[in-house]
Amino acid sequence: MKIANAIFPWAAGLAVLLFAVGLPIALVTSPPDYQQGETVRILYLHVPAAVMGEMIYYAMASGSAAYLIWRHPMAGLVAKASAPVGAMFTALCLICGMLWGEPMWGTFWVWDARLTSTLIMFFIYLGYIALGDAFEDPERGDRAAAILALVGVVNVPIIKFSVNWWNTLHQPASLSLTKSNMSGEMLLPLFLMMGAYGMFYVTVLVIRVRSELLAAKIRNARMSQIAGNEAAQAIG
Amino acid sequence: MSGDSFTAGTFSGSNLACRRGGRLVFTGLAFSLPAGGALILRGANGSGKTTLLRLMAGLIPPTAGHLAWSDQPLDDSDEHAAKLRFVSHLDAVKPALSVAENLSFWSALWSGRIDDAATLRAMDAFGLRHLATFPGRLLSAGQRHRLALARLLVAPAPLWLLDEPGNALDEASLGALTAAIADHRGRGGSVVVASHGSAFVNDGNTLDVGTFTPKTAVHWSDDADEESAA
Amino acid sequence: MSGDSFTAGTFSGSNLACRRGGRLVFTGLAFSLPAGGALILRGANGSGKTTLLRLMAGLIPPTAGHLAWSDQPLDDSDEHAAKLRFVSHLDAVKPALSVAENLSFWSALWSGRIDDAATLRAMDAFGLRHLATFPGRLLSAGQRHRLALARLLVAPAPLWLLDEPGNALDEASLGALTAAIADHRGRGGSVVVASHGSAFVNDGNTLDVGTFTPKTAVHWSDDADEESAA
Amino acid sequence: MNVFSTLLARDLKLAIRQSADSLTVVAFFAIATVLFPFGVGPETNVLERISGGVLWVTALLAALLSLDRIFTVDYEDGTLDQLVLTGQPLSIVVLAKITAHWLTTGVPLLIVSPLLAVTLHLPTAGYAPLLLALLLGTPTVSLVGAVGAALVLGTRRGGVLLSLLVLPLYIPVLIFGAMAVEAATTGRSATPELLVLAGFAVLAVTLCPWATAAAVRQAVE
Amino acid sequence: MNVFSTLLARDLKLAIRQSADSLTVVAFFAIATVLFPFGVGPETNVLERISGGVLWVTALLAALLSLDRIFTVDYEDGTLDQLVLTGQPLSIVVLAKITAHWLTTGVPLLIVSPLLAVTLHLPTAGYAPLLLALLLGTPTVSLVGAVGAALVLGTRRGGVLLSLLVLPLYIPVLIFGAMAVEAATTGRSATPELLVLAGFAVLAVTLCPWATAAAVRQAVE
Ligand code: HEM
Ligand SMILES: Nc1ncnc2c1ncn2[C@@H]1O[C@H](COP(=O)(O)OP(=O)(O)OP(=O)(O)O)[C@@H](O)[C@H]1O
Ligand SMILES: Nc1ncnc2c1ncn2[C@@H]1O[C@H](COP(=O)(O)OP(=O)(O)OP(=O)(O)O)[C@@H](O)[C@H]1O
Ligand SMILES: [Mg+2]
Ligand SMILES: [Mg+2]
Repeated sequence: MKIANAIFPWAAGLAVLLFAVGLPIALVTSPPDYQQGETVRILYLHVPAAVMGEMIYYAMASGSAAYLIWRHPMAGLVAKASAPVGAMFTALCLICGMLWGEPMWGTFWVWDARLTSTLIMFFIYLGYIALGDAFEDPERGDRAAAILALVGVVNVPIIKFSVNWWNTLHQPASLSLTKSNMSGEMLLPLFLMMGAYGMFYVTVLVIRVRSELLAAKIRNARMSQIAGNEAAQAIG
Repeated sequence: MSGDSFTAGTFSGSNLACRRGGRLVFTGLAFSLPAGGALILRGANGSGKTTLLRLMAGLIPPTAGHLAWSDQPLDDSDEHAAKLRFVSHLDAVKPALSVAENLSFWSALWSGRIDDAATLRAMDAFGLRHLATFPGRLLSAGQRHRLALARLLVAPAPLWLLDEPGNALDEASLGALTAAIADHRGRGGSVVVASHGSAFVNDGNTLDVGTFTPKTAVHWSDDADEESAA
Repeated sequence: MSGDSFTAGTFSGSNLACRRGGRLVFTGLAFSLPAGGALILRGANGSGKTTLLRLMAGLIPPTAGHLAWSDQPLDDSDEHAAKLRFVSHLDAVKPALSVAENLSFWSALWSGRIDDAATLRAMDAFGLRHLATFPGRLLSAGQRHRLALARLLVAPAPLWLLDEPGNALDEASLGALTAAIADHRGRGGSVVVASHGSAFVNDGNTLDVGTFTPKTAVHWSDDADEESAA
Repeated sequence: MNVFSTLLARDLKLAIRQSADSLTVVAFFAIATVLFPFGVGPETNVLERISGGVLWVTALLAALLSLDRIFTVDYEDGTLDQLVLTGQPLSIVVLAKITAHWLTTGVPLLIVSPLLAVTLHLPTAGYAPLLLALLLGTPTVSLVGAVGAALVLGTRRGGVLLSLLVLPLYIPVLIFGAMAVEAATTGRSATPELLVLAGFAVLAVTLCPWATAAAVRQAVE
Repeated sequence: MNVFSTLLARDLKLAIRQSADSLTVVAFFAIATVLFPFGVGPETNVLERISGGVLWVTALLAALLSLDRIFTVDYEDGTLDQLVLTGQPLSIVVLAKITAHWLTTGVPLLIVSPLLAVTLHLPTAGYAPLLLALLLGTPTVSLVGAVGAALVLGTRRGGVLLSLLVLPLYIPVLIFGAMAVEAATTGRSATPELLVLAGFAVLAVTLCPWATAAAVRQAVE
């Protein structure tokens, strides 16, 4: 917690700074693409979100493993606090992708391998969050969700492999992404946004872990108080 | 059953603490139960008797402290489980199986063989013989609870953990329970009973779980933070 | 609550028979319970106490015989229901609602208005005041049962039907229950208690349900089962 | 404060406290819908052709899964005994519970359906009739489902038995609901189908509460 | 008599006594499949095209609905506590229960699937691969499902949450199962798909019992 407290202002500051610099570059000053025109700017929101969604999933699974194996409470807390952020990035990737798809492909959605696995990952995130919330006893929710995260992490590569196979056999129309080589001017905003998202994640993580700790504290204090009353009553 | 006696040694726990739903139910609790002994758990509603029994069964890991058999700390929970029988509020009676089938399933599972004699003896002990072919779903509250108690007798185990075993029992069944416990202790078995009323044992140590409940709100320091999150 | 008293008259049943799962549980049973009276149901496990209480509540229609209020046979079951409170083995406690919310829901449903004073009085009577904001899911077995009993006091009704109300209660709560019953009877209310142990009433008539069980062997047969399926 | 509003308020309060329940119904709807492209392949023209039907079928299945929520918990914890003993007409009591079910299940399904329609490439003309048909059809689904949910109380595995009882009863709603979408996407007016759905709803609201009350009464017997 | 066979025998005996349970799963499979012609219309060529996929999706949903049977009843009546306390490896205990589930759910689904395939006009070449794929795929469905079923023990409304957890995990089985049928009906060999399904089954049988045991242990805690 002390380390987290130390990092927090830096992470928050960097997140604000990177967004402040990155967003204008990405959305205004970067050059339009010769094929995709102005809509290429969605890329700067879309691609980092996709990367973050996936990275956070693995962070969550590692945290869960540490929590289950060593019963390390902080690791469990980090995993739990990561999930909504990861789900949010995945949702952002999906939304940007869909909004981009309309001008590029003429439809909001195609059953392309990458899109599809992102969608499934989003569902796995939702399952993790829902399971964690479903128990009367918050500790049980944490443990159950941790087991699910590990089962899920074994499945993610299997799902990717399956969806790819499915996709290559079905040869979905001529809608595949145009892999234009990224020019230098595109890489800069991309990296800026990547960094901004990363710092945003760290910042939110610290806030969420803190509030979880506070909630546990309040819960415990209230319970202990009630337990005290109960004991006093039993004696009196 | 018959004449065999147990040699499991003393079951003890030291410095036990248990946290449920984020609060400490009890802390610093210790007990020691010799072969042939009885331990009676007392305490107001919510003081943690059921919690302690589940902890003794190895279902809940203690937040602090440890259990031991003859001073050997418990490490293999399966080995511990094989030494005990646990009768909880839940009767684990299958509505679709008859009384006899319910019992012989557990007998086969625990002893590894089909032992009809043991099943019959267990039914006799709790006055269930005439209900042998009755399906579980037709039993009244007390009959169902008697069936759960009869499970204690289908395959021997040295340690009995009983949570309010007298609930819903009529006069005759209370007597049967007392007799079964006395017989079990006579053969070197030990028993832990959580009960508000009669404890069904002639002599035995009483443990008031309520006295181990933390009395006041815990003081929170920054260092305590991480621990409390668990 | 406060000072109001009841004028519901005598609750009686005559020649009652009840068939469950294809077999006659009891037959030819009669009782009479005057205002302010108490009836204690006794009988071995499976003799039909729970069945009789549900029949008295109007949940099970009698196979023969009928119930009456002041000799007026019961015809409108809703009208009858409004006159009674039933506490069964099942506590009807909502895990997601707090103790106070659980009580005030029933208070609103029965009395048609929000009556915080009654809810508070009910919690006080069963030592639940300090648990008022506690969610139902965190209660222990005994605390949950106390909450079910507190429901008796949130809105007045002349007839209380209690099925083993002492289950899982600690010393203090048993006293509270006895006091609540005495107070209720003092105001002209009547009570039926099924219990194997203490009946929580100073005086009252005892009805041994077991004596009304048909004498034929209690053997379960396939025929009986088929009937029950019908 | 009458029985209806007291009970409706409590059920809604419980649903909000346990909001995961409503969310999981929606999640089931979403996932079951998404399964179809994996099963039948991603070709847009095939998906477009079956989108209305698939959405209706999965919405019905999702609603079906949530039906046991209406009574099962109350039955198991003894609340239903107490509700039968309120001394008020039981049909009003059950109508309050059905209304709560519709508000916490039917309405959320309605809200997410356009999103799922996008992934199945539903033609644009189909959106309005889809929403209207769901708006008129889901109350019937809750009402008819409640009868089934009450009938299976106390049976061992209510869930699957329940599907067996109510799915056949849902077929008329399914037919007219899917046809309303198809009508619109093929250029016809969907009004006749929508009127029939409205008729079903009126019929259901007059009959189902009585049937449900009778079923509940025998369940607590 | 070891733990595995004792428990398997008991679970099968219970399933036979309560044979309605298995029948209702099969009935759900049948009804959900039959709903599709009502939803998408009766045209043979459309149905033929989607038949393999629809059968797989509805089989998965039917299996899904039966999953809570593996542990829920035992959990609620206290049997699961006792099973954890047998003193035998918990993974063997759960494997016995999973095997019983597969025998009483997967196998009946397998048996009726050809019948339902007829109603959806599945091309003749698709029958053998459909059966083989179901034979290889349903064990994975039971194994993976058991993990989910154990995880949701003690949650308020397990059923829908369970679908949210396991349906995404079923997608690989669905993909290869449906593609095996499609391969055969379009003249390709279904062998690669069937081999992958067999691989999934092997992987599941080695990993899932452990995960399930861990989940059960924390459920009784
Ligand atoms: C809902 C729809 C979409 C989803 C879920 C989606 C998902 C993804 C994912 C997961 C990545 C991989 C990021 C990485 O790990 O490298 C990605 C990258 C990318 N996406 Fe999308 N995408 C969608 C729509 C689109 C559209 C419409 C376009 C534009 C035509 C597009 C263009 C790109 C590009 C250019 C990249 C980076 C290239 C690369 O790293 O290979 N995406 N998207
Ligand atoms: N799963 C749980 N989650 C959160 N709190 C729990 C849980 N189980 C028990 N508790 C809490 O632990 C305390 C002890 O409960 P326990 O059931 O052990 O009491 P008890 O002594 O058996 O009471 P009773 O006499 O009423 O049976 C209670 O205050 C209860 O709120
Ligand atoms: N739903 C039912 N179906 C079939 N038989 C039933 C049903 N309910 C009760 N019985 C039978 O009716 C008889 C009386 O049961 P009841 O529960 O009323 O007994 P009780 O006197 O309350 O017993 P206990 O003291 O054990 O609570 C029992 O033999 C039981 O088998
Ligand atoms: Mg207890
Ligand atoms: Mg009884």
